[in-house]
Amino acid sequence: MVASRLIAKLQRYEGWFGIAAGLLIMVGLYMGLVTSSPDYYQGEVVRIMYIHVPAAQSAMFAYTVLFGGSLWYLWKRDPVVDNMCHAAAGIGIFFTAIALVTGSIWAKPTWNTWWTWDPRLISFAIMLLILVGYLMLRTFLEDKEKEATYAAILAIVGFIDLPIIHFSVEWWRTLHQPLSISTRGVSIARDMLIPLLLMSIGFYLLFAYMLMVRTQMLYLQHLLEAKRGRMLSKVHL
Amino acid sequence: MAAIQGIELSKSFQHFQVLNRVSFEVKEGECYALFGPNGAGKTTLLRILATLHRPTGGRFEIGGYDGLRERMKVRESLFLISHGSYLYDDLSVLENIRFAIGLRGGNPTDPQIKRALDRVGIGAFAALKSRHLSAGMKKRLSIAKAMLVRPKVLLLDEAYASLDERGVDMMNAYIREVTQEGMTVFITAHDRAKTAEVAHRAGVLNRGELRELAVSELLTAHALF
Amino acid sequence: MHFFNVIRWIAWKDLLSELRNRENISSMFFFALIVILIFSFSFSLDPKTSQELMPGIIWIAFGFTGIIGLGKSFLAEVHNDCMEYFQIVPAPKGAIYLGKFAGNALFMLIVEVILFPLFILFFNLDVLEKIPMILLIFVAATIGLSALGTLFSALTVQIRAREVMFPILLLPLAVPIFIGAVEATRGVFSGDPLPLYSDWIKLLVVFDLIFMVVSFWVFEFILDY
Amino acid sequence: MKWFYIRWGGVLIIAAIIGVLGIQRYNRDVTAISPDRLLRDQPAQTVRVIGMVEAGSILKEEGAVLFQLSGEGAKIPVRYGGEESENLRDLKTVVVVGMWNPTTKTFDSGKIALVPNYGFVTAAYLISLLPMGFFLFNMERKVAMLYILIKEEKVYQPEQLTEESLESR
Repeated sequence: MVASRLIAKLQRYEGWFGIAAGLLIMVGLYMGLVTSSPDYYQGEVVRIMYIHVPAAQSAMFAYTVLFGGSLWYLWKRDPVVDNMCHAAAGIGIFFTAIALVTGSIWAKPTWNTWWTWDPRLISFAIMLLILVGYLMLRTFLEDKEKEATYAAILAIVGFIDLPIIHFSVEWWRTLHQPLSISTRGVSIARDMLIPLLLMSIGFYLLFAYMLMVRTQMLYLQHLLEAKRGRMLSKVHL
Repeated sequence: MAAIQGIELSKSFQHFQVLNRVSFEVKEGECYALFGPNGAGKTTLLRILATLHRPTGGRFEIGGYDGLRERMKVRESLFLISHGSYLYDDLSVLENIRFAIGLRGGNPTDPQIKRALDRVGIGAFAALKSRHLSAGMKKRLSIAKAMLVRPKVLLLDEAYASLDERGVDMMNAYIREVTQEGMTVFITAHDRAKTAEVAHRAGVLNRGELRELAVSELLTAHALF
Repeated sequence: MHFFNVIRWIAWKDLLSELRNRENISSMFFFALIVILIFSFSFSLDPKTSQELMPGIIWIAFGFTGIIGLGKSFLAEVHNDCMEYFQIVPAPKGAIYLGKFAGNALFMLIVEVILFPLFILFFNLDVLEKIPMILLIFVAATIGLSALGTLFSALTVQIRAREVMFPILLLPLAVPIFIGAVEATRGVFSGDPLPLYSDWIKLLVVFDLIFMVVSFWVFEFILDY
Repeated sequence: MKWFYIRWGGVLIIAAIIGVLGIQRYNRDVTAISPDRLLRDQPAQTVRVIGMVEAGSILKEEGAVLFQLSGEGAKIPVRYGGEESENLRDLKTVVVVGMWNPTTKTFDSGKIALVPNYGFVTAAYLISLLPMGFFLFNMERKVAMLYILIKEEKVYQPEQLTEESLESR
């Protein structure tokens, strides 16, 4: 099948993704933590941005991959695509959690609170809940084919719902309490922009690398299960 | 003309292969019996033909319609009697039948339903709530549904399971009658002697592969698989 | 034509079963009643605070009602493998969804309409002339909740931890319904002019439309391959 | 499996180097002396002094700002000649960088910084990077092991036909 072959082909360059991601993140970390200047208002804590923003971006990217993969799976029914979706969800949870935790740590010194009912925070928390629900649904279903289809449906419905959730929460917040804390509009100086960009690209590449490794892991797990059960076809490895 | 045709059908559940390039053909008005050890894939094959599972490879045709692309047409022409009785506990036998056939677009009259129920021997229970039916009665009820639907192809999973002796005879009489009328019947079974009474052809499915069998072999062979 | 017949048959079946056992409506009703009682115990409600908390309490009660009722809506379908019959029956799957949805929405609305006078009684509300608007909000929110709930009920009904998974999947996605319904209800109760809260009703309607269409489309994949 | 260990050994070494660099930078930035120590030691080189701006002590002169910086007990007068800073406010804890002038008994400063709040930054980075490392490590280890397991696993055939099983039927 097309998807399996494509993924197998990409897997050959897996290592390069990992190396590129590692290098970019290391340079980004050095520039972000050492050479870039602290923010005029926030001081040193602004350095959390270099990990918070890329993590949030990759989390959203992970969900987008999950959405696209789910559509693809419903279209072609390729089990490898399903493995990829499963992997993307797992990694997505990881990045979402990182974004939430680092955001919370950043909020404490700047806004003097660990948590605010900011629309973006709420949307991210709900995204985390949806992804956790996705993985739970997968573990509770026994029929592998149903598991894949149902999970894909959940991912698609959730993806369509997320912008609606975001807008409704934003609307709700502005109604009750004009956003006193503006989370955007921090003008970013150039010596902050470059490490941020490096970290962002590095995180995207890291996500791609993780996705490949994890897809491979899930695929091999299925294969082993099948082999331990009953395998009539020849397994090509 | 072939009523059911399977061409290189394969099925694996994710990476787990059950059927391996199974090809066969059942002619119109024939009764084809499928044997095989437990877990050989008999039910899987039947459920693929019933459009419950999507085959991983190959294709099949029922009544000339492609089993994948023209699913709706295929579904119109076949009827499945399986482990599930497809009954709602709180509806009466009569209401259950009306609902099941109504979903197919049919609308049988009460006398018609009564007649079918009488033929399968549960006419007295028409007004009973289906939660009180025994397994054998539920199976008879399914046969009554098939009588009302009059499909082109009838698929029977574990044809004689949970039927008593008279039920088995009734089932065989029904199969004999409908095959003469031109209906195609595809069954899976374990009772060789009973199946031999009605089957025109037979096959053994083992380890995902299908072997054709003469009906006479059903009674004479030492071991089928 | 067949499309609408299928919707009718499914809704007829659900209503008839419900009339016979009253299982769903009564459990939904008493559960919601208990939620209201617990709330009035846990907050000492003077008229002013009850005005403020009312919308939230109403929608928490209705939300739990929905979880109880919607979560069970497909239970009858798996009992005798009726989901399988839905798959092989030559009927449009979207129509089956709409039939189930119609039944669910109707049950929820009935419970809400019975409960609402009790709310007025318990919390001393003055709402007589606001009733049409409130009904509109109830209908809009109930449609959205049942649209999602019917879909997720079908998704979770065949899994082991059904009772846990259903709310876990449904509630995060239903956040816009709860926000919209609570804000609109608050607007009505505090006597605001319509333009102030009409946006929330619009949100509910948009949500309803989107998820009716999406669920209608994806239901094909739940019941069919 | 060998390459897997080599790779992760490399990652570990790089992580250690980054850690050491980080600690160095932390020490450089965070170490600041109190006004009391400044008066006691009277160092001749550029130092960083941490303290609180005394309330009402800020005096604007031409080209410089004068204020008092208080420590635990002692106070020092500071003459700040750098560009205007909003951080220079009453009761704010700041770090002033400059030299002690023993003749005028004032601290000549050209730079004012906030107290580096490294705790939160360190926490954020450790909380995200360490689990990420473990996550990836675990995944790669599993893949490497699965390859070995799959190669070793025999294809299991149910109901193998043998003479005995045929006779027993």
